[in-house]
Amino acid sequence: MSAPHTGQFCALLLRRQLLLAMRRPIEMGNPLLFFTMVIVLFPLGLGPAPDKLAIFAPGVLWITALLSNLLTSDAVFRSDFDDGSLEQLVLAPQPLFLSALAYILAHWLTTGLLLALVSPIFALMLNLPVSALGTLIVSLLLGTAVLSLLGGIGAALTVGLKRGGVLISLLILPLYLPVLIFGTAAVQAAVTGTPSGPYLAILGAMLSLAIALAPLAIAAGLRISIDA
Amino acid sequence: MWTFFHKLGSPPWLYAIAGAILRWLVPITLVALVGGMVWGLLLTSPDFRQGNSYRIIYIHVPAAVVALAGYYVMAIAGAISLIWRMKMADVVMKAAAPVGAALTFIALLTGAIWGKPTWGTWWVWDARITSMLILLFLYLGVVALYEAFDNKEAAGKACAVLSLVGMVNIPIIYKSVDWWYSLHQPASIKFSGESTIDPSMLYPLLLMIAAFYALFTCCLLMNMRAELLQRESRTQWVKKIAGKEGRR
Amino acid sequence: MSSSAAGAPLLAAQSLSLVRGGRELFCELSVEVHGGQLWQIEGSNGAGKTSLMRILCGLSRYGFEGEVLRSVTPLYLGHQPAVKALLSPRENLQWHVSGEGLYSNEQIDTALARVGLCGYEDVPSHTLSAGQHRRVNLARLFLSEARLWLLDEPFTAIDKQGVDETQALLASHVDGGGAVVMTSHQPLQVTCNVHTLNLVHGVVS
Amino acid sequence: MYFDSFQALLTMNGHGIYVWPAYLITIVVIIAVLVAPVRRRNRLLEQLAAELRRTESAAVSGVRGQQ
Repeated sequence: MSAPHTGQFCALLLRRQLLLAMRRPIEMGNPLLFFTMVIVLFPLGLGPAPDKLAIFAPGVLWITALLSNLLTSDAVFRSDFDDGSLEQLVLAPQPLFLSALAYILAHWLTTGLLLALVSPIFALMLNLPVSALGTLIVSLLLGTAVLSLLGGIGAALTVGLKRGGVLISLLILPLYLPVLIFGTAAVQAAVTGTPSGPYLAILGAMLSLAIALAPLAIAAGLRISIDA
Repeated sequence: MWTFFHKLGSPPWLYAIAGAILRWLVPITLVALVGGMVWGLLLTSPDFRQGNSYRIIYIHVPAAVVALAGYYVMAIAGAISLIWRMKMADVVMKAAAPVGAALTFIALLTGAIWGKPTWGTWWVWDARITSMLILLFLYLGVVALYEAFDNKEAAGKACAVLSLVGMVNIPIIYKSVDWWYSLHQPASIKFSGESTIDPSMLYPLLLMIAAFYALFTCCLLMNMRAELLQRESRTQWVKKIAGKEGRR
Repeated sequence: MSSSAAGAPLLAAQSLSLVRGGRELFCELSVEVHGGQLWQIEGSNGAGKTSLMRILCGLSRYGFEGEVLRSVTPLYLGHQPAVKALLSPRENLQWHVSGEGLYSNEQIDTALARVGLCGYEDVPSHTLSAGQHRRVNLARLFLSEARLWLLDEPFTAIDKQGVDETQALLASHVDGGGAVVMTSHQPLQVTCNVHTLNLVHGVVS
Repeated sequence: MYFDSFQALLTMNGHGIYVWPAYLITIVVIIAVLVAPVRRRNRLLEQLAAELRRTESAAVSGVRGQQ
């Protein structure tokens, strides 16, 4: 009956968020569907020539992953804000930045992880060489985690606003750029056969920095949004 | 020292001291700007490679330098507002954003115009120009976020968080874009290094950089005065000023 | 058993002032809440009751003058029931985002039975009515060990019987040494002494 | 002065069409950022002064009404 300590509470929150996502499987599928549709748009726009598609494939895959992540990040705290759960979370005795980290982890598990796992199918459709698939998955795993963390900052700052949907893209897209650059570079390196390890290492470094700093910004943003 | 700090937190004092500074800073700024422009446009000899088009450097570089510095001014004000809960820091931040955005816009536009005679194209995805574009987005994000909140106090805090996040990211963005550009850089485009600049060209440039810093300060103080009046519009000291200056 | 409560106050507000949209909602409001006290905040609609509650519980951290000291972690019930429609009442209470406690199934069953939701423990909450959502929220009071309760309009959308039971609960909480600060438009019918805090006149004795 | 004639200053060996618009736009933007706060401040002060006059006249007429 005693209050759960911090680790326990984070695990509880994580389980709660995952269960909520599982009970709405359609919403979990939406970003994947969006990812698929945008991928289909590119051959239609660029022409179906396989060699041409292969050149653009790393960029296309990464931009699409970035957009579908952006699409979902607005919803991370939205429903909790609407039904008052967020107020209770902010008042909880456990540190808010760790709770926020649990939310972001749940978000990443239901978007970024799934996206990374299904990406090989679309990579093959875009004629990406099989040898680059491993790098693609790893880069997406690392990169989408950074995107989720950064998206959480935008979501926390705009959750109190009625028209936050467009604003959030303006706020966080500039912050997404480094991830896009190194994510694409890693896949491109794998395509050309040069080592992609350094780029993945940089993505990992970005992830470490984001894990350390983003939760603080998210917690601050949530407190401000609750107050407004 | 502490009394000074306390006075900084007092709106009427800040309003008055900003007015006193502006009284001599505005003329100095205008003279420096006009002087620097005349010096750069008329008195220096053209660059041996780029010809006369290099004269754009006298507005492009100062605008870019001050725009970047302006973001740091904004972010540091944001940090002060978050840590010490100083309301005047919010005012500084709110005042800095539009000026910084305008300077970034100048830097981008003059960069594009400069690109045409130098590289033969209006826009090059050069590392520095791309970074400036991102900086513009960051500024616009702060302005848009501020406007989106109805509660201006919360708006100030939210913008403070956003500008701090931006400040951490600026070096990362700049380094990534720089690296990305070196990866993709076409061999036909080369830069003349700024380190080889001739003193006769350097002095007007330094004057212009100083002038742009002064310009930024002027705009910052003027915006702050307007913002202070709006925030404090219910107080007696503002009513007194309105009674004196408002009737015309 | 009113002001004789000894020791440090659970909640102390010192000269709170709030201005919203150029209008002064309250000014220099001070109050000390000790264990064994029930406070009702009075004021008409738009007088700033909810704003005051949010300041007292710590959700509002700036935009007002004055200071609030809390010596215990309060339990705060706001306007929104904080009930997730996709979770059952049991899951809602078990994993509550307020991080209050880990409750056993029996405890939750008892609490839900007390608020008249016996048999609804494991149905999805979206099948429940708005009033039942509020009852799930009220069940937190039966589970909570917090000494200080801050309740913002706890009786909204609750039927007569539920109101009576909740009032009895408030009285027993206060008798057990706890404290309650609440807003309500209805006059309270409780066995214990009710202290009144008026937003315009301050503490009414 | 580097240029021999006004004509040379204007054309700048063909670069004038780039240099002059760049400077012109810059000057326009600078004037805009300098004027905007001044206008905002004046507008605010006028509004406040008008408000003051309104409340003053209301107070005066209120006093008359009481008499």
